Amino acid sequence: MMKYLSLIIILAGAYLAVPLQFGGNDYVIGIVVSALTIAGIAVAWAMLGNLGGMISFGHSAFFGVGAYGSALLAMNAGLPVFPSILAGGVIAGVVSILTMPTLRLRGPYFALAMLAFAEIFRILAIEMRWLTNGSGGLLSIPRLPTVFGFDFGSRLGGYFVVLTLVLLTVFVYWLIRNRPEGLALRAMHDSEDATLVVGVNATRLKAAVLVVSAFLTGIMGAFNAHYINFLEPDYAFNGSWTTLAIVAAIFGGYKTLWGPVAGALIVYLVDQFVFKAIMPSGHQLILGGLLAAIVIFSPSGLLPWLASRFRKEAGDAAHP
Amino acid sequence: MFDLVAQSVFSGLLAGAYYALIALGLALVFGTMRIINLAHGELVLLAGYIAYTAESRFGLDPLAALPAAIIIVALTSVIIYLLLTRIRVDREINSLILTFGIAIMLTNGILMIWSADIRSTTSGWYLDSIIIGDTLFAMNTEILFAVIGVLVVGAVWWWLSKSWYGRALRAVSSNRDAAKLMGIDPRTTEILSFAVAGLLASIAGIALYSGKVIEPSLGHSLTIKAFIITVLAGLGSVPGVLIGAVLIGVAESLTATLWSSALQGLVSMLLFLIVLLVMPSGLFGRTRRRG
Amino acid sequence: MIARMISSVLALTLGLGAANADELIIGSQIPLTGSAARAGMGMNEGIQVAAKVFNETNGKHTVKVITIDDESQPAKAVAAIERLNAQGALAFTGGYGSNIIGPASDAAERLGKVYMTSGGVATELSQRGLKTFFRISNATGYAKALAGLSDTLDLQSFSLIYSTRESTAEVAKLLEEIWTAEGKKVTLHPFDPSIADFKPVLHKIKLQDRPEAIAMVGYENDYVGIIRAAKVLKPDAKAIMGTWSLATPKMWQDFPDLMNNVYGTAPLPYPAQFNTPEEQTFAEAYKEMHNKEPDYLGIFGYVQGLLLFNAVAEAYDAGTLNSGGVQDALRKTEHDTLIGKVIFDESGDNTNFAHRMAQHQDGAVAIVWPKESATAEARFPAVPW
Amino acid sequence: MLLTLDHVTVAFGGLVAVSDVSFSVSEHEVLGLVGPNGAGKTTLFNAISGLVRPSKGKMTFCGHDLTGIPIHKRARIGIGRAFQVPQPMHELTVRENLIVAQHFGTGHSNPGKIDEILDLTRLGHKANRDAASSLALTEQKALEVGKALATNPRMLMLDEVLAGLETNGKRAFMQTLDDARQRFGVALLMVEHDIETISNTCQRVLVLNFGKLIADGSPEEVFRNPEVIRSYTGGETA
Repeated sequence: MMKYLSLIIILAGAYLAVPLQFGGNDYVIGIVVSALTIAGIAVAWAMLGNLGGMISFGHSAFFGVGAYGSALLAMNAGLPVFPSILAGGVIAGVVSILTMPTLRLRGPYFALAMLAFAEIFRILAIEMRWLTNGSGGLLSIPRLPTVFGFDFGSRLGGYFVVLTLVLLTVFVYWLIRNRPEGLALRAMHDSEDATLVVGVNATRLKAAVLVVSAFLTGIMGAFNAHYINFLEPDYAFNGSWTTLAIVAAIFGGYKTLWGPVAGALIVYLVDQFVFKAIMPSGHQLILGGLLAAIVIFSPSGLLPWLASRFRKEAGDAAHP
Repeated sequence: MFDLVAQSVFSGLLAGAYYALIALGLALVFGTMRIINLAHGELVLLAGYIAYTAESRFGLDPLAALPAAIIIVALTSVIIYLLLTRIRVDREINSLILTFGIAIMLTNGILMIWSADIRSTTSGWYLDSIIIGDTLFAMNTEILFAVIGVLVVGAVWWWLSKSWYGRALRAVSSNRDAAKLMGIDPRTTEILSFAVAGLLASIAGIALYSGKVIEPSLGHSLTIKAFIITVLAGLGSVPGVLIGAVLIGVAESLTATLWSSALQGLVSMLLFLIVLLVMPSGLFGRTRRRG
Repeated sequence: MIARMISSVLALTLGLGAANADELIIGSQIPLTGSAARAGMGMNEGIQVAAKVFNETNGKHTVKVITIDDESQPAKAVAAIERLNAQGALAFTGGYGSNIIGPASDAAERLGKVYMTSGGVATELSQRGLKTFFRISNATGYAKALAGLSDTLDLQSFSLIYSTRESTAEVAKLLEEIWTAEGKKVTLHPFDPSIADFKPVLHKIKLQDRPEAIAMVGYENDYVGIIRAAKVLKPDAKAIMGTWSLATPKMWQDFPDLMNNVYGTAPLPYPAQFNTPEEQTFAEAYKEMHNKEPDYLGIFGYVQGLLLFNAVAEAYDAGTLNSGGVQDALRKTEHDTLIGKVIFDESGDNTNFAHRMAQHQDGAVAIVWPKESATAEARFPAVPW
Repeated sequence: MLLTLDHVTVAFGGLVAVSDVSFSVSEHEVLGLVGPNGAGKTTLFNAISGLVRPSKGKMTFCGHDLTGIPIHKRARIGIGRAFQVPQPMHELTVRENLIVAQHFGTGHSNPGKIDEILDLTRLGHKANRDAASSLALTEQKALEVGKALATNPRMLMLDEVLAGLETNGKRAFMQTLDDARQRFGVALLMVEHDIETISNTCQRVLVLNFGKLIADGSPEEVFRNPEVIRSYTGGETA
């Protein structure tokens, strides 16, 4: 009951209080949109990391593919923006099939193989000039449209869209992790034999979760392309899309549902609003220190730490 | 055409030996402790900047900066280790965040201390050309550090497989508790391995400064390069590092010669992927067996 | 507790400085960290000098430049523009890299305020139909300068080495078009920004292309790598030339053994001959503030800053700040500046922009093209090796 | 016949762990597999459940040739397995362990049966607790059996599930197994050290030594076999 109540409060705050308080301030809303974009990737990443037990260093590949896919569909095929965002996610999901051979790799081998894919896609985006305009990139990508008189292309409109996308991503994650498939995935990396002998087809589940994670990451990339209205290979496939998401997910607690979202919001907003105010350039120095500190003082991430402070049962912390 | 390819392979070999120098410290820590030090590239870069300060402020030769670089970088490396030991849960993944945080701090620290300007050696000797058999061209520094690279790989391999400390380190890496029973203090050996990784990073940093151009944002790409080579080599294989590095070096250089330099990254990444998909544990990695 | 934290955060970030009636607030969005930090810092120095000079000479108005680091990231550049707007900025300047300038100037357009830059050369930037976008430099100007010098030196074949980054690829493409149209032979050698060993490329140039001249479009680290490789391989070329960040006193100072006889674009010679009073004021102020010789980034920063400050002051006096007065002031006349006449067209491009070409000559940076501004004869054929 | 092994050999490199073993298990049978340490019992189990691949020979289960069937599909055709060292699925609760086993082992959900298994294995009161951290050893072993039961097996392979339990625990556990057999009609194939238990429970006993099958028959018969006695006195250390 408490759980639903707090969820309702959070939703009301996100959809009502934030716009009422900051709606007129494009700057604040803009930063929050950026933070939510990272949050969306972080959730998608954590889905693969937590459910699949696979740490990917290459999610920027899916972000970039989704971004380019959607932008090109909207610009060249004249697809309306919202359907093309969805299509961008689908393209990223389809492209993730190419990366499936890496599923048989373990740990760092998998992580780096994904990074290699991201790098390959970046170079392909530079080289395939006929499609992507090469390193010149795409300028003036169509904005989010006006629907029923509400301009989604405004900062506030972008905020509602990205907020909804992030919440949907969390919802998909929640659905999957509570299905037997999700349970099996969570169990798989620590108890592989145990899952195999009860009939779990590990490879197929991992492949499925990879596709879903890529799809959701691609959606975030597609949204960002129409929000920022511009793309170039170095930007779309930038490694920082991955690293920021990983940092956010682990910071917040990548094994929890809301940890990645909380992590992204806190890391990004605190960095931009507080550290940057204290130290206009070089504030990332403080961010680096904060990351190091959280790992040392709260190794399971921020949310589990908060949860264990509020609850007596430490054993519950892994399943809020 | 033959001249072109010969020079290309030669350049690739030299580049490979230099890459091996950069990767070795990361490979050592990764191989013995399963810790990926994402700040490794920044340590290499730090050594490069120390060489710059030694040269520009005190007129020292870049190699003469090595002792100072070793002290500072090895100390930083040991501090990273001490912080890592404070991680209690999920060490493999949390060490990523910790070292990434440290990498950010080092990058920004370097930017503040040395500014964003590019730096490289001005000592003429390093950059003078050396011509072998009228057809193969290189800079002195490349030959020098290729030789050093091969020697250092040999030395580290010897150290790990033959010396007492090396054996102790391997004992700790395969079974900490058993090693304790044998009278080995895991902490000491692990500190030592981080210190040695720092030393290796220092040598790599001097090689970097005396042959290439350094700037504060370079660290990240050095880490990635080192990491790729380490994984290509296979966990914990020291000779594998040299071979993996040479493979990448030659592939890059042949791509530039036969195709286009813009595709170097594409080819080396494809090569990396193909090797991994054929040999999932890297070139010289131990495979897991059940039974 | 949380409420207090939020309010203090807001105070830090949104706190609007109470501005003087006649103090004009200008927002500067500049990369001070990240990949474009080097260029950003140079441009920032020039803008700061422009503010100092303006405040000391205008008499009537003063400007206050608020600078925000965009961390070389597009989203943060957009956020910087919006925050500067919230802090009362009347117009914006700064920006480095077309990828960042694109979205940032879009944001400025939406706010209806002028965005003035010198850091983005992509042709498309001025083809977006923005009313408030202005830049004093563009890719064409750089390409024309290299092509102009090549004509004067009567060079017929080129090896063009360029980084696959957006602005470098753009300039390289224009150069290729110009040279091909003139019936000259051009071989392209694109390279990935991450590579450090140029020997394979230079070896190909030496054995296969055998060009009369080697042209480079890249950044400092690329030039250093290319020229070092060329010194090792010694291709038989008559000239080596490049674009920005090359013919600068700083490059000579840092890499004296690489630079002699190299051509590059430059707004001013070195040692600078500051002839006009304006040039002298600039040089003195620059030295006083930064304790070094001005470089091209500083000069551009200064010019873009001063142009903008003057236009804002003019619109303020006319009371047309909110009705497009700033862009009108910028468009309506020619401006005499350190980099020559600046004339803005409808798209905000400086139609008069043509770079000069300079050559490193034993520590001096001599302007060698065009003839009318030359300070010395070009040494030709001559290369650093 | 439920399970038939026909001249099965498992080798790792040069080491032959199971050598030319043939036997079969019929429906509802309770069959013991004994032998000294290192005789190849666990390897044989691994081969049947698919964790290792035999180098020679043929295995069939309910008419399916097991050779081409990957591990995860063996649960579907009715092979259930409990490990010697309990392997609860970490991070999941007891009930979730059973849900996963049922979903993947049978392809459909049946909450009623989960409750039945929880009841049978006396884990009902801990159904929503963390499987890895909150169970005692006996309970972990019960869960191990419960998971296997949840996959609806026709044959349950039990690898030294009694090891480490004291007498009362053993008795209770045997009771559980017996209930399971009654209620779900499964055949049991169990590796056990405790000859007394085997004698009391099993209808038939197989003896492995150095990878070879040296005896196959009723408990009385087998434990009187001189070769079996020799293998235990000569090779047994534990």
